[in-house]
Amino acid sequence: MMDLPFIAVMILIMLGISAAVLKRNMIKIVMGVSISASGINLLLVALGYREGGVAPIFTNAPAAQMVLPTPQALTLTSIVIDLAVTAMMLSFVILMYKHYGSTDSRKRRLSG
Amino acid sequence: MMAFLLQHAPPLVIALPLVAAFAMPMVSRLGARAVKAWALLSLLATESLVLLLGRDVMSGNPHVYALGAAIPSLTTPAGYPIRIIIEVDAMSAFMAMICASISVLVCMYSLQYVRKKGGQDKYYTLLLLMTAGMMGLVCTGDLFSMFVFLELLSVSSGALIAFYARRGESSEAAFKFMVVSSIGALMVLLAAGIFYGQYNMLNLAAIGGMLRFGFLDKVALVLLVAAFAMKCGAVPMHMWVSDAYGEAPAPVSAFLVVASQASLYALFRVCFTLFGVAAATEIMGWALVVLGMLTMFIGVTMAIPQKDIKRLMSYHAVSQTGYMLLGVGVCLAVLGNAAALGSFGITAMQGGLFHVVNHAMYKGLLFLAAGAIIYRTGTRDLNKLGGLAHRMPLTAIFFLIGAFSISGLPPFNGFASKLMIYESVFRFNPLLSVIAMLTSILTLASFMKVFHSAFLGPELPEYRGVREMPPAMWISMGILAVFIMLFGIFPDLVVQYLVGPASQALLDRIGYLGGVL
Amino acid sequence: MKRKTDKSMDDGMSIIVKVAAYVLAVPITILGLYIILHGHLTPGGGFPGGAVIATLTVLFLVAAGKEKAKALKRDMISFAGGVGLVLFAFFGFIGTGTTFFFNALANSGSLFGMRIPFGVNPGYMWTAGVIPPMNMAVGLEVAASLSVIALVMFVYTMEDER
Amino acid sequence: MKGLLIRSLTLVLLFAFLMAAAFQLNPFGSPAHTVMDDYYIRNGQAETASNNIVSSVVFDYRGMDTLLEASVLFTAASGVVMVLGRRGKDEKKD
Repeated sequence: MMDLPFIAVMILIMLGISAAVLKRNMIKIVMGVSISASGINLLLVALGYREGGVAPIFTNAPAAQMVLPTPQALTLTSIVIDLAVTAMMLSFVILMYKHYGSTDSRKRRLSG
Repeated sequence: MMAFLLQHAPPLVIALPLVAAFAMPMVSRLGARAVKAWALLSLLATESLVLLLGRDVMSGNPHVYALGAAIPSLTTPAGYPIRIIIEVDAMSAFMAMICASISVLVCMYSLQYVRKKGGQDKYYTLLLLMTAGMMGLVCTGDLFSMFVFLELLSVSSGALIAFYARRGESSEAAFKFMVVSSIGALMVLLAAGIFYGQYNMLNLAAIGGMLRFGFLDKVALVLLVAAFAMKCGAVPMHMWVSDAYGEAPAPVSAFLVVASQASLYALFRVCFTLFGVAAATEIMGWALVVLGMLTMFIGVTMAIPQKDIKRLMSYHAVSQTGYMLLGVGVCLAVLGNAAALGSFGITAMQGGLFHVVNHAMYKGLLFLAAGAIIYRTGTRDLNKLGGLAHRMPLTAIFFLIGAFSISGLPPFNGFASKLMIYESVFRFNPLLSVIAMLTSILTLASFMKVFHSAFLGPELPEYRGVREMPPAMWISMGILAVFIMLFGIFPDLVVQYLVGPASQALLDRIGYLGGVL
Repeated sequence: MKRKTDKSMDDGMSIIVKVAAYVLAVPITILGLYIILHGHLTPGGGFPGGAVIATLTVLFLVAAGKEKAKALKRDMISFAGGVGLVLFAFFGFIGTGTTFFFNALANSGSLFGMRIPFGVNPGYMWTAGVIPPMNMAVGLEVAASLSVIALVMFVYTMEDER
Repeated sequence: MKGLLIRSLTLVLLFAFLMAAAFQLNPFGSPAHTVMDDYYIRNGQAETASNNIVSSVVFDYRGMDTLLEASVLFTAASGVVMVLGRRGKDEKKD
């Protein structure tokens, strides 16, 4: 039962990747990538948790041990990167929608 | 001053193009000329800094730089690395030199190639950011930084692929590229997370030093290898390459080749430095060899029937990546076997790495030549082209140099590196060598077809008004062509001064770890 | 293709939404600035704060509609983003005397260089060296970048010419 | 259909792999090694004078990452403006 967060996180990652690989709607592909990115962020935060720990901030901190700060910093970085990637991908989807009139990835010209 | 620059060169080669890109919104207010001059100047500055750094590193003096520490060499204040550490050994310097040189040439070529009104400043911003991403990817010694640089590289290349956004195909190619590369980058992040959970470290050298090679490490290894193989366009995931290279503007395609090679570098770094002999190198090496063979063969067979000149070249780029994987994979497979390593393993790796620099040059030249054709004729359909040699003799010559080089004909550089690969791979497994040679012949056939249909034959009436390309374009192509010839005529010198130290550095796992710990 | 919503969105939403948006603008700005400026003392920092400020742009776009949105100067916002990043890199370069990204201002006694009592303390504003200026620079950059992204996407999707 | 089968098989394989990894990770709530993070918590205040250790990791110990992350956002903004910006109405075809 102790590993429940890790299992949940792995399920989330797999859900995201499955959506990205199997879905036809391009918006759903973007959502899939975003979901798996969130899953990995959650994994990082879960790795840094210490039983009963408090946030690693000394301002008026209660006397308890602190959780690990690095995963939180990494998560902050990775969230912003994920945001940028999502914005970029969505703009491509917008362009393709304007061009082909559909978000279905089967209606495309390139065959590669 | 010089010593100061040299000391701080490792972060500066990353920060210089980055800051130049940040300043671009300000520079763009001064007009289009200022944008171009600024981009070219900052890339030239980066290039000279990289050459300065590279000369020092190649003479056996790897640079380790702890960002933000009290002194640059203070990597482990408490016995373990706590800050981001940039580690430039000969292999990193080798890759950095390739990236910086090609970036300058690509920028020079773009000065006249990119004519789109508006968006020019963004184009150069993204070019600078892409350079920074590559520099960082090849120089950093930190797994999480690697992820960040990879994302910087993929976001900027994705945007550049969609430069001609009004055509739906280019945004489609960019979308495909972004999906593949962001999934790849997420796999790298997952691997970094797994390592972090186990060892509480993110530094490559520190992880390498603590590696126990348990189950989780194997998971991380598979994730990293899959991610970087995906990003460098090895076969099961090669479908994005043809679209992306084919739809991007020609200079960006030439630059994307280098971007894939930066991923290839990361793959080699993970296999050799992070895991090294501890990993089941024989299996890993064979995996790379099989991947390389498949990439090589499938790439070339898919290239032959193509009608679009740039898509054809993209499939050849896939195919050539196979040679590098083959050469380095053979070395990885015999890493645990000192006798075999000494007799042909090192040569195989040197061949693979030599092929990296050669590929960057001749593929760049070919893409730029294709760009020149598109620039003047406006079409990329091989069936419509013909007789261009009458009107564009210089382009024809450059194209021919690139074509001979990619098919491994002497005295061009492709021959030198392919010969090293054939020789050493033959002693590893003769069959592989034969397949590699066969691929080379198919490449030659394919390029002769292209040359014939685009340049030879009677002059077509619709291309009567076509002129030779403008100076900035042929100067940059000329520089590449000259270097291709030089590398082909003096391969020994290149191997001795560039490739040799790089391959030694890649093999010297202890040295890399010792640089930090 | 022509969509029905396009015309109705030209002038934005109803007056109620507009007024509510303008009223909300003040607390949103204050919250964003608070998060940015207290990044070294409390949870937050440049990224969340910048994102909060960028919601202002989104609110404005939704409330005021396409015509007003087009009047916003996209180049100026990108310019601000560039300034933010150049400042950030500059604060990194300050430390180049020792190393790149060295926190040269911390514990120096100058601006933001106040020494802090170690351990749990109530939090002092003028501490943490280059971290608060970096937070501000990043906040500027993030707010500008997100605003540009939202603005460009909004204007593009609202256009119905093509 | 064949492509779908291959993709599904790959996904199932990956899923099994990741699940096995999830069971091998440290028990939740008690990380095995914490040397680097303990260093940050112990010395963060002294070295960076910041109360917020996350901030000091983000901006000081891993400052380069943050610069890069901000530049990724800048890149995305530039890229979105480049592909969606309505400036180049008179552009030529490639």
